[in-house]
Amino acid sequence: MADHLANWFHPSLDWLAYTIAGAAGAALLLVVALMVAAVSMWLERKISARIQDRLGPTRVGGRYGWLQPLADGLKVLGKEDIIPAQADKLLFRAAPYLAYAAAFCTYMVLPFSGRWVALPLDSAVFMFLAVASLEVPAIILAGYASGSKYSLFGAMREAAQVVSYEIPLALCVVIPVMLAGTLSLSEIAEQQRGWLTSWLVFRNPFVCGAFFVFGICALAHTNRAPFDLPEAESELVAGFMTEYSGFRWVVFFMAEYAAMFAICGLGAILFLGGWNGPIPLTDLLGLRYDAGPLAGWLGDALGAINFIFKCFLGITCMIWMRWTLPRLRIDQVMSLCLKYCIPLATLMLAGCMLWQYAMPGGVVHTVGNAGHSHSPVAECTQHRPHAQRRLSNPLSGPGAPENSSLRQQPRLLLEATSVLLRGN
Amino acid sequence: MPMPANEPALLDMLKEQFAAAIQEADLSATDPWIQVAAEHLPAVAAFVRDHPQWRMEMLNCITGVDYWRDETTTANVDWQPHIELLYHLSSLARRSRLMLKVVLPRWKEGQVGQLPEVPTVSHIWRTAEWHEREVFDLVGVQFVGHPDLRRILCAEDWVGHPLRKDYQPPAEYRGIPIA
Amino acid sequence: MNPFTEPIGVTHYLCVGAVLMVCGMLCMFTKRNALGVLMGIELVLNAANVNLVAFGSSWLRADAARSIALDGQLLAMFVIVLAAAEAAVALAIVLCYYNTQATVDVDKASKLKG
Amino acid sequence: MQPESVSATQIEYDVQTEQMLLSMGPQHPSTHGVLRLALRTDGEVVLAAMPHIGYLHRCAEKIGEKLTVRQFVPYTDRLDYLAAMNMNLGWALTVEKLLGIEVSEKTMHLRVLVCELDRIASHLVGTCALGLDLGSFTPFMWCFREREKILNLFEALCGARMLYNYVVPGGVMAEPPRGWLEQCRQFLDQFQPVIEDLHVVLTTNDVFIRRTAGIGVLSPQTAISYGCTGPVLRATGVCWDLRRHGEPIYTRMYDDYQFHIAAQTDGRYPQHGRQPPVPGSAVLGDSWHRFYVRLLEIGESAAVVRQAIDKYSRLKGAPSGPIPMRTKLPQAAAYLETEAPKGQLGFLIIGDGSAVPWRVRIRSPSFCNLSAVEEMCRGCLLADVPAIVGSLDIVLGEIDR
Amino acid sequence: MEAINWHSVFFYLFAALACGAAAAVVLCGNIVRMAFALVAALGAVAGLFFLAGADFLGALQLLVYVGGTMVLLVFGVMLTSHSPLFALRSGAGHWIAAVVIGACLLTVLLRAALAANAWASPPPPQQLPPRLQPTTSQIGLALLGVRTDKLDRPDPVLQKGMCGYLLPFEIASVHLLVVLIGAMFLARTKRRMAATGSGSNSSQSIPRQLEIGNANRPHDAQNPTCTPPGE
Repeated sequence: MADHLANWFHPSLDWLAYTIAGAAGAALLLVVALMVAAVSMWLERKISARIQDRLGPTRVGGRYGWLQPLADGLKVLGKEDIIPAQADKLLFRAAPYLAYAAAFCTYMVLPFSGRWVALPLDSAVFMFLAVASLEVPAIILAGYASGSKYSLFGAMREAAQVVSYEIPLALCVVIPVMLAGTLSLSEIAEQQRGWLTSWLVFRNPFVCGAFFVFGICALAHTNRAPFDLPEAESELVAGFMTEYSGFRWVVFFMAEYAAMFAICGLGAILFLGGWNGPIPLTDLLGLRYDAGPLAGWLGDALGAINFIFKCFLGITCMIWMRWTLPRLRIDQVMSLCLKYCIPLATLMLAGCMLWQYAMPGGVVHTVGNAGHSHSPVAECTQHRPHAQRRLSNPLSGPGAPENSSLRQQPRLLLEATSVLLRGN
Repeated sequence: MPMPANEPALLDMLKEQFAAAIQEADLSATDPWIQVAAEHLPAVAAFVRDHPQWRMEMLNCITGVDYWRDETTTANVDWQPHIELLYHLSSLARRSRLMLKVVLPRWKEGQVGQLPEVPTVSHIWRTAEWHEREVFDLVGVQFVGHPDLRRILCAEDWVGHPLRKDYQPPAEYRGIPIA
Repeated sequence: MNPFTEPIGVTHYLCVGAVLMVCGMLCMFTKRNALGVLMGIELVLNAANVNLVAFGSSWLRADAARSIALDGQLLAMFVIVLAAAEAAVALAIVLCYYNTQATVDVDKASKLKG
Repeated sequence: MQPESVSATQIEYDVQTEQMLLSMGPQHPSTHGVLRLALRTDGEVVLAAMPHIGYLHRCAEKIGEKLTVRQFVPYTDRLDYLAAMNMNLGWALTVEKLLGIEVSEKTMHLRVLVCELDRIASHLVGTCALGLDLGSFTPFMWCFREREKILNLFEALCGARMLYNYVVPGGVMAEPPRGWLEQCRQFLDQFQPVIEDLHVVLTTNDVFIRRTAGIGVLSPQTAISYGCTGPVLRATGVCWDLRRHGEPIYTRMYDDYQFHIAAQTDGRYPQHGRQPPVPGSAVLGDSWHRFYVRLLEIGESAAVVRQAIDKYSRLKGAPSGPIPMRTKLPQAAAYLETEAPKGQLGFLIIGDGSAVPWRVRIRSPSFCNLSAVEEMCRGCLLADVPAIVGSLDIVLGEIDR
Repeated sequence: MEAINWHSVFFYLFAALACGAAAAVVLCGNIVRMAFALVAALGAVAGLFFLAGADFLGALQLLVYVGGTMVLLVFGVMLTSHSPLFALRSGAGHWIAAVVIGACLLTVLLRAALAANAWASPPPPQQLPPRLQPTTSQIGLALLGVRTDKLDRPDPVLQKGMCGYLLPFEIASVHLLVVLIGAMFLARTKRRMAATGSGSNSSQSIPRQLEIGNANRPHDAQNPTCTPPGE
């Protein structure tokens, strides 16, 4: 986009073109994030109402109350903005924006579709986790700066919770990364192109289990019930949000929904095929960029719809959980995450490794070619072109020697290991 | 069916144990009662709680009643001014009830403002702790030996004991007028 | 010369690193709170990381081939990982100290035995 | 400090932090009104919990000394405003005991009917509020929907939805309107599945069990010593219900009725087999049992209401009405306890020969139940405090009077 | 008008943020504010890493430092501070000595930084790649023992170290395990000794073990013994 824009400007104004392109992209993402928050809020109200035998919003914006989030937002904006006398004013003001920025910045690396990604980073998964973890200091900041004991409790709970769920979450994320052989979200999703069976969650039972653990940790990550301890209203009033009102409160609220969408997006890409539908519609219809830009764009749009649908499916599950389950206690959260999720995730990781070693081409292929396979490693490189491509990628630049040492990588590894062993 | 502890033997046993303490008693009434001297209350209470033929494990309620009379009284009553403490007990094991009655002067040694004193039973029944606080708060009886005798329903700095019959509500509390 | 139009070199990074380093040292000198000292150490380690990354970056010098390339990043990576470990141990020590001495004042930590 | 029995969860905490004084309430979402709990905490662990009450003190006993016994009935409504029928009944029976009145059998059946309906309504709030305290909002809405139906029935009966002034000394204020009994029956028919739903989302819910089982354990000895009554006492395994074990003037109302006392004796509840089983982690006298006892009592009360409808409609004539407004009281005292939903509600009336009592005393069940909170909360986690307070099902209107 | 170099602009932005926050760490008396100033400084350094083309490292910095270490630090602050606004002040003598030493050090460092010409000669913007070049795979392979970025090095001296960082990687992982166990062991104080020193809090007699939700204690053994009445 930036390059197209630059063509319209005088060369000396290239920087302006790039600025406009960057700002437009950021604005677009922001709009997406805000829309996501609004739709999620509406969904939350409607779904919770259904679960509780109510109707939910029915007035604002027609029969289904579409505009209720907007009305709520306007109402909250009109509220008095109170900063407690005991608060650390600067930090108190800064915290909600930091929280929202952390949630929002994850969208930066989240691919909505094949080419619809703000920053196609090579280490997108890692970047996602890193940026998402920034929400934690924001919450702690809010809890501390409020000058309220309830807020402080919320902050301490958040800190205790984060050290529990982050490890199993990361372990679960490692599994699809390992299977795909890349940290790039776009690449991982691309590898799941095809029918439903090519989604990573269906690759083997261990990934399926990892997806389950991922779901639990995602709930904990977004502070949603039954893990909403930092804002547990029954004991901590509203936890770290106790002293917030008006606009700043809304910002926290939107950060929660933005984070929900982001983590659901991560799950969708890592496990549920990203923007690829259960039926490879775009391939069947030929909606790819090699069939022309319009076809490619349509394919991307279709993919984005698919992806957003999956995200909202995840959000719906989260809402469903919230209105069904009571809240866990802090020691139960910690023991759940540390005592159950980490071993489970480790088991899934190990299981996945073994499975991949035994059947690198998947069950069907391995069983079908039982007689032909000699070396699992060889088969690995043979039947997983993506993995091969990833491995050879660093060398594909100009000047790289044709017969590189990379081909001897397994041997090198073995040598290094033996050196280590002998050294001891 | 609940049954009152109306066996005369029970009363005799009690009188034998605490000769001076039992002032009056009627175990055949609908609500059987024993009037106990104030200073012997804990001993009698512990006895009726623990003795297998009484077993009054539960203290249901402590009530302070201000029997008050002066020249302006219109009620047609004949009592001498005094305060009565009623301890309603019940036995779950024997399904019986008992009321201990303690008669106190309205003021200690007749000096107005000096609260009458009675030993606490909060170490015998835990529930007495709050009930005694309430009686102290509203009726104005000092429970000697109570671990934490503070007002419970009224504000900590409230003046007077509202359930005394001669209680005059203050005109205002911390600047808030009391209608 | 407009600094915003000039490209950035290794020197720029080194200057930032120097400032961070000095701030970290000052922090270590002046804070009496053990946690404050810990924060100073983190700053110093980060200053080193900035330099390492700058020396390894191929974007910051004209003769990019002579940079230490990935070595810089890898070293910085090990620094970060070990700094995290160091922070954990230091915090454990501080907590242990606090539990026995009821203070985190480093000036009072003059005994080896708790 | 040797615990009598070791509970399910034990926390060994090594990093000790500053103690903090946390004031829970009087404005707090989970203190069920204007209760204030002063908590001394070490991190998440509650070292001591001190209840402060009296924020809702309205001098009910003092007011009772100024009004005739008929005039005082609306004030009893305001004690436990979630179970006003039972409050009315306790007062009416005490006055009747003092005056030596006996009401007709038909009146008794009607009183049983409304009081047991009221018990269902009160327990619905009590159970779902515990769910709400643990962060489960949905059952709260379900229970309130059902309670609303009961309130509609009461509104048709006496015109009020909350403060009924219906059961009065001498009888009841009005006869049920035509078709009302049929409506009651319809309500009961559709009500049964709702209890099953509650069992699914709360009783057998693993998270709920983890949050309540083994929490706030009260031994029968401690409970009795604290004067805890009602579901709180029965949850400790003491089979004690004044509807069976009370004074004759009260128990004769229930003599003809078949119902079980929801208390675990000999290792099982009388409803065993028809209701979800007790989870292994639950300890007798914990929050889970208190909740469970209430749910069982809802079922028993529904059965009693069915019987009451039958018995009432079989009898001819009208229920008796109230005594005259300025009935003179004898120079005597009467104390009577009845089984209100929250526990044993006692009224003491001392007459001085005039129409106005010399002294009125209210023995509030929640007052005694709450006094045990200090004992129960010692050493629990902060998040357990709502689980304990919620399972006591207190109403501050009755505690503060 | 000369084209604005956004790379430079962002560099100055992050550099100013990093230096400012680092100064704030030094100058803040309040320990929690210090911690958050440190978060800002480390976050800004992560930005500088991105600008130097080290995307993986930047993310690592955010994840480990800002998300992890800082939570740990703030947790420590909250656990050990008597009140949230707790400060320990140093004397003026400390400050003067520190400033003098710091100024000397800064001079030396800046002189060193400005010394080499090669460092001060950045490449013209045209030479820079238009997009971020991925370093993730290279770092990963280097950790596994293969250096792919050194294959085209003209300088034989710089070509050394082709084996990568497998050994340090393994050592670091063992080190982390040791640290994990060590930290756990250290923080587990078995009992609290009598507080010496100033500022000791008064309550020392808290039982080490508390039973959750167990209120089963007999009240001074004076409870009534009660057998539940039968039906």
